[in-house]
Amino acid sequence: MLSKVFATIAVAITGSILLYGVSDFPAFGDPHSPANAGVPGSESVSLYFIEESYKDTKVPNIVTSVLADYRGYDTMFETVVIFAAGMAIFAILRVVGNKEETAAKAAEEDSFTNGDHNRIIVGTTVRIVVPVIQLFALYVVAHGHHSPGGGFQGGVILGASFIIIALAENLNAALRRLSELNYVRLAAIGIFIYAAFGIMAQVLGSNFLDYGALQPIFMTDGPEMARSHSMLGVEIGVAFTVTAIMFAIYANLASRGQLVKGL
Amino acid sequence: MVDQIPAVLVLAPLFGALLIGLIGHRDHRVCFPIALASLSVTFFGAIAAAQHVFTNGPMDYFVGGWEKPLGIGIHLRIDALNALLLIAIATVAVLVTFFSIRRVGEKNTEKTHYFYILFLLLCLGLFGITIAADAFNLFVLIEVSSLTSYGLIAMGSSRSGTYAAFNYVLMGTVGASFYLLGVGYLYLTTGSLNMQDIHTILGSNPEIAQSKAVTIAFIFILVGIWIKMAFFPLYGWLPNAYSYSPSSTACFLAPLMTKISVYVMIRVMISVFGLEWIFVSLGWSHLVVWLAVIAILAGSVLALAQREIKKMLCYLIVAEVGYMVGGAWLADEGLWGMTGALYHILADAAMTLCLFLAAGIFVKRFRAREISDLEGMFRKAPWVMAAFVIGALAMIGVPPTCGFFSKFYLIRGGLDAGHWEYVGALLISSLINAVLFFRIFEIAFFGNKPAEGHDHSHDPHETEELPVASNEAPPVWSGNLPLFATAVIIILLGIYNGPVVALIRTFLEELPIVASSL
Amino acid sequence: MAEFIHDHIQPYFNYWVYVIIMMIGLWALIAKNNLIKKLIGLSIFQTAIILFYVSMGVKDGATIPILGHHGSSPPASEHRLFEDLDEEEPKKAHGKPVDHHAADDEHGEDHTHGHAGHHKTNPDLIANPLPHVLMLTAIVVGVATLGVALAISQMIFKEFGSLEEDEILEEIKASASDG
Amino acid sequence: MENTVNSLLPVWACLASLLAVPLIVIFRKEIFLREMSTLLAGVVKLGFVLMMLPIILEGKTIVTELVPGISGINVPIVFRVDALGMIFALVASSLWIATSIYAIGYMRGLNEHSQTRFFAFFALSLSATLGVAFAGNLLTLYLFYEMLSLSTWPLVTHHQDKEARGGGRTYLSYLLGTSVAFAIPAILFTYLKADGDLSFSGPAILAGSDMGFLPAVLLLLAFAFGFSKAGLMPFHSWLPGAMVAPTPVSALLHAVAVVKVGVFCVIRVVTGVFGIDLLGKFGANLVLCWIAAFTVIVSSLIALSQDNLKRRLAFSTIGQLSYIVLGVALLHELAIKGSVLHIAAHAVGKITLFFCAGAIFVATGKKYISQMAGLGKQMPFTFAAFFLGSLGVIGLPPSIGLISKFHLLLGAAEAGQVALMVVFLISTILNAAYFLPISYEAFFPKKDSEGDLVNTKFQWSGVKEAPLACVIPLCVTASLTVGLFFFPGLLLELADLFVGSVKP
Amino acid sequence: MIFAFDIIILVFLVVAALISLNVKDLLSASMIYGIYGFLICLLWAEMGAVDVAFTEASVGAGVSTVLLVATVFNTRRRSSD
Repeated sequence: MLSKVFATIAVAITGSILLYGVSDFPAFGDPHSPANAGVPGSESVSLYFIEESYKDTKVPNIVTSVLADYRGYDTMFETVVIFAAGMAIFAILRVVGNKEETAAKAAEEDSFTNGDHNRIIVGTTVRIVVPVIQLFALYVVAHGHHSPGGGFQGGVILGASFIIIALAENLNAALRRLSELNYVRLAAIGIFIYAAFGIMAQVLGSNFLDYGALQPIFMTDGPEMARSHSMLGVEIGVAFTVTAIMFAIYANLASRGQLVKGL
Repeated sequence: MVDQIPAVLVLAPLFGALLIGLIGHRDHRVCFPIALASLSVTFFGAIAAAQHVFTNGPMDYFVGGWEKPLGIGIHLRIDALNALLLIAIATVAVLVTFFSIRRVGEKNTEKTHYFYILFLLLCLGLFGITIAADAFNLFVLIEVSSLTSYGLIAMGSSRSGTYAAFNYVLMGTVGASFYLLGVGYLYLTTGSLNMQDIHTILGSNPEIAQSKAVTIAFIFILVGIWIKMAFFPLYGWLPNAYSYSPSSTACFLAPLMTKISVYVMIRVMISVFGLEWIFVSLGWSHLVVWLAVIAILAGSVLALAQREIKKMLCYLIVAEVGYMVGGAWLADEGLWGMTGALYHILADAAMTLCLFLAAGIFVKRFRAREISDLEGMFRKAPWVMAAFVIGALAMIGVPPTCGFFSKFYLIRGGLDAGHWEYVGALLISSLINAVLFFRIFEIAFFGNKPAEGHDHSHDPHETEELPVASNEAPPVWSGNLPLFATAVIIILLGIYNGPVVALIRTFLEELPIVASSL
Repeated sequence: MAEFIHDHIQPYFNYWVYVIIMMIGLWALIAKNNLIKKLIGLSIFQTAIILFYVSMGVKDGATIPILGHHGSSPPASEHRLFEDLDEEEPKKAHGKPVDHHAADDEHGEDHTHGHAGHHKTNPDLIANPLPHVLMLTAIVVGVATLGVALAISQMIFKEFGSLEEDEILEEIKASASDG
Repeated sequence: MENTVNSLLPVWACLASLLAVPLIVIFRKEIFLREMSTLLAGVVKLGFVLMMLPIILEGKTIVTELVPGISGINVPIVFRVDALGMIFALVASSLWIATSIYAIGYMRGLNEHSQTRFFAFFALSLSATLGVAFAGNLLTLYLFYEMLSLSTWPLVTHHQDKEARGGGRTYLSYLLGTSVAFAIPAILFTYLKADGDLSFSGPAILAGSDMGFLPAVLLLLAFAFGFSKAGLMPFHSWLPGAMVAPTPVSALLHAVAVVKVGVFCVIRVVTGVFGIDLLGKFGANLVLCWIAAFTVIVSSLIALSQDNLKRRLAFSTIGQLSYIVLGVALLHELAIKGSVLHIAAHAVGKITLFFCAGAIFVATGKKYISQMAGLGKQMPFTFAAFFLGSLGVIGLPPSIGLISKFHLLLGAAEAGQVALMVVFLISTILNAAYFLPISYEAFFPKKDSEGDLVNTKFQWSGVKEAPLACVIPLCVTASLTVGLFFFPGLLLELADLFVGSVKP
Repeated sequence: MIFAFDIIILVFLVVAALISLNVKDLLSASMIYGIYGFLICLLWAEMGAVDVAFTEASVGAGVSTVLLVATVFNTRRRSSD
């Protein structure tokens, strides 16, 4: 009861402060609001992105170019956040059980036809659908330059395809495709790929994540295409980590950290 | 090479973490060397950066080379304000790494590498926060450090620890979200995320600076950071979360997390909004100082009521946060309060580390969790206790420890600003701390009194390693080394407070507010 | 009343709703007894902030921030249902030749639009990409937090056999008084 | 204004006992070596102090900057040896040697526990004492003042029993409480008032400042009560409480080091912080004078009623300390000189008395005066020394006490404070009243008509003098009391030098 | 963006949030949270934030819901509020 009173007070105060501020906002949808067009006397960041990002990076999707290049440092840490969350969940939940027992259980539930006959339909459907999903995921990763999507979304979809397998059959079936050891490695490798692009730029004498400096490696005409290529590489790195961790989080949550059986 | 240091500071722990992720599961013994190596790189990097900053001025680093116009890329900045803090973080990190040897995952070594990964990522987050000059980047790194600390706190938790960790997650996320909201309001009104840029825009457009949205942005950023630093009314999550977490985790989080949040607050105050705006046009200084006064008193009194050592220390942190927030908000003409707060960040990191390390050793070697368990500790572990005494004296504020000098500067600021209540609170809390710690000393000293007439002085301190010691127990040096190092640091930092404060002043004196009177 | 809505609610409708959603989340976060409910509240709270950010970047009549798809100026007003409500805005948007383009023209050949063969990007007609980028990150952070929090709540369930806050607190109290 | 000499001697003097601490700890198993290292450190320390003596006598001061200060930011940590510091250092370091010998005898005699800790902290507290003596500014003074409070706590609570616990608690809470509550604010106020300069060199810190009567009085009182080691009432009760300590501790620390540090600080504050001019201008000193006078009389009266010998000595100490405070607060040249001399005079006298009390305890286990009747025959040296010590403290010839008290009296007279002069006289009578009967009873116990002792409980057969290590030091200090009466030249010279340096 | 559409989704959003928080069955609550996620995803798309919408669809509606469901399965389904 006390918490309800407290909640109401907190909500009332916060809400009234926020609502009080709303009237001062630039109107919704105003293209000339400071957020959209900057304040007079200083250059607007967002206008710069809209106008210059294609020139700088040759990537039509402005969001992708900002995400992976201009604010690539943020995105790297976003990936690190995912990685950290995965590690935190393993650290909290993972129960290191008896390995033989695990293996025995795995054998018991080896086949999806074993026991539960309802799973036949679901399982077969999933077997057909999953490759399509994975193909689409790869498309999303690769086509992030031109359409919505990118490493993160693609990675989630790819991870979701493993989750679907786990849901339709059982967790072991999915874990056979992406084992615990491998998803930790995959996650680490993903960030490693990301950071490697940055470090390479440093080695070539520029700042961290300055993809333009990678021009000699990609043998492109100008720094723009080098940036474009590097972004793809970086997105792939993100996709690796996200795939691995999304699946890993599910696997741990669904099996209470025992990594057997699942839901 | 030197100009790449800002990136190296965060990359070294990152690569350490990744490396452990790749090979750590095979043999948990590789974790410690990797962690130590990567943190050493950061440590020397921090020193080199500080040296560079104090000779050549601030270092600006634009990730991806996106320098102009300001704000399109991500801007990292090392100046006199954070150079010292970087060294402090690196030092604490290295010391705690030693402390963590064989302390984590004693039950099953399978989780050891997760600990080190999270630990290194947490270091990365803290370094990143310190050098970030982009308001949103700061948020991302706050989240990196928060998520890792959730994991670290929850991973070894006891029964009630899990619940404390859950509360910590909720509070931490709300805090970070409030910060994000505040940044959103700033972006809405200024159209920029770069701190420097926002500062210029607010400075040159008074009508924006006076708008409600900017004030609300400030409120939310402030409240968000206050939640993160456990400032007075919002401190509820801290004591449980820290005291139930494993020693190595507590030893790292307690000295740094709150202090980093204080730094973020000061950074936001100085580099984003500007002190003039905060103190002159907003003029909430009195309100916040009063809150700080309550925080100091409440923290001290609550600490007095605790029976567990770690919990008591946690409440002391609440009081210490009050010192720093109050000091930063004193708004005295010479900014001595701010100086004191910044110096106290370093001092408090050292003394909290010392006390928590000692508390960790007590728990591990003597199973002493409560204050009453400390009976006779002076005899069982004279050296550990000696270091504990030094830490405690610093907490009380006895010269020549750093605790005295930080209070000295804080009080000077309080007197200059005419905030008598703050000065009074500082003195009262010193007295309470004195009572608190001397109660402990008394128990530790009087505990098991040897029989009269028998000279026990011949006892070597072999009793220091009690029967707890087994193969898996952490080696004695791994606890003692960082502990003594910290004790020495406390003294040195106190004796050489002049140079340190001079460095802080070089930064503060350039601020316009010092020249103009408030 | 109608006037009030017209002046104060309608132009800021998204902002009002974001506050409402945020407060719903915050209230659930504090007042709900079940930990899972608290987490749902937390997620709602976070999406409210995302809503706020995305609303900031909206421009009337603008298209998605991908060049070469709809990058040319679409007839912005054709989507309008409430023509009268914001007739000021589109005029401004269309009428004013944006000065930022003076710079572009000087460069001679225009990289920006070579891709899909149209002529000019009117920045007023492309949504602000920056909030989108920021919010991608925020979403990711949100799901990461949710995952960790769910893991912790599973641990809590393992320890206490319950996810109700009051029951857990009672358990803690009981075990504290025992020991 | 003054010619200074840069030298590391004060540092070495201070370090001599500090470096003994690890030695003592290392030799914790070799009792002989441990005790030798204590003694050696004492001798070395005295040697360093004596090496500085000629320089001081030339009228120079020795200055050593330990931690440099940055102008406008921090206060340096500086050693500065002047005549006052020199007297104090001489007294402390020479008496340390005597006390060490005594302590060895005492601790062995009683077979005390934890001797290593005892000697280690003893050495540590001596370092702190010298640090105070040599402090070159208010901050350094405060630093070592606190270090002394803390390092003496394990000594006070040495017995680790309930009584020690209580005594230790009182001890620390008074000393730390007052220093945090009064001294720190006072120092800070001075710091702000003086624009960051806390140095004792040159004119007094606040000499040129414009201070009203009330602030000056309040500041003065804050200092006087803040440095509560000086034992001014009402912050005196730590001193009797601290008497739970083993006697050597009481002897050196509570007759010499700790309490003298308190009055030393007050002298420094009056002469170095305010300056005679500033205080004299308002008559702010009179407030302090009367508090001190009150303490003198009241403590003497309390002392009369005490039966526990050590407690009586403790209250006597409180009174004697207030003499010194009173003298310096009179602001008259002669009175200040008297104060400075009384530091030394009281030190030698009181340490003798404490030594005697300890020796009696070692030999007989008796603590109460009423139980000591007739002991003089069995312990002639001890009680003879006790008699001489009492003379010194009372201020009767032939003892150095006479010289100092004479100066104090003269100073009071010349300052025109007849009332305070009367206070001196009354208290001298009281002193005599509570000390002389002890020796008298010891040698000439009341006998009934048959020539037996009235109190038959005390048949002192088989009681002998305390061990030699106890008796020798007390004889030495007793003879010092007398010797300094005949050869006070050095002390007078140093006192004159100091008075000359603070003269308005 | 379309104002009427905007209003409709926002209203639905509030409704979905409230239902999700007030259903006693946690599994239903999770599913309604998923619906909430899809609604908000629709809103992003409608506001022109396609990348955000894509992410929200995959994460907010997809993975978050699955994670919630996984936890609810492993703990208790009924809730007191």
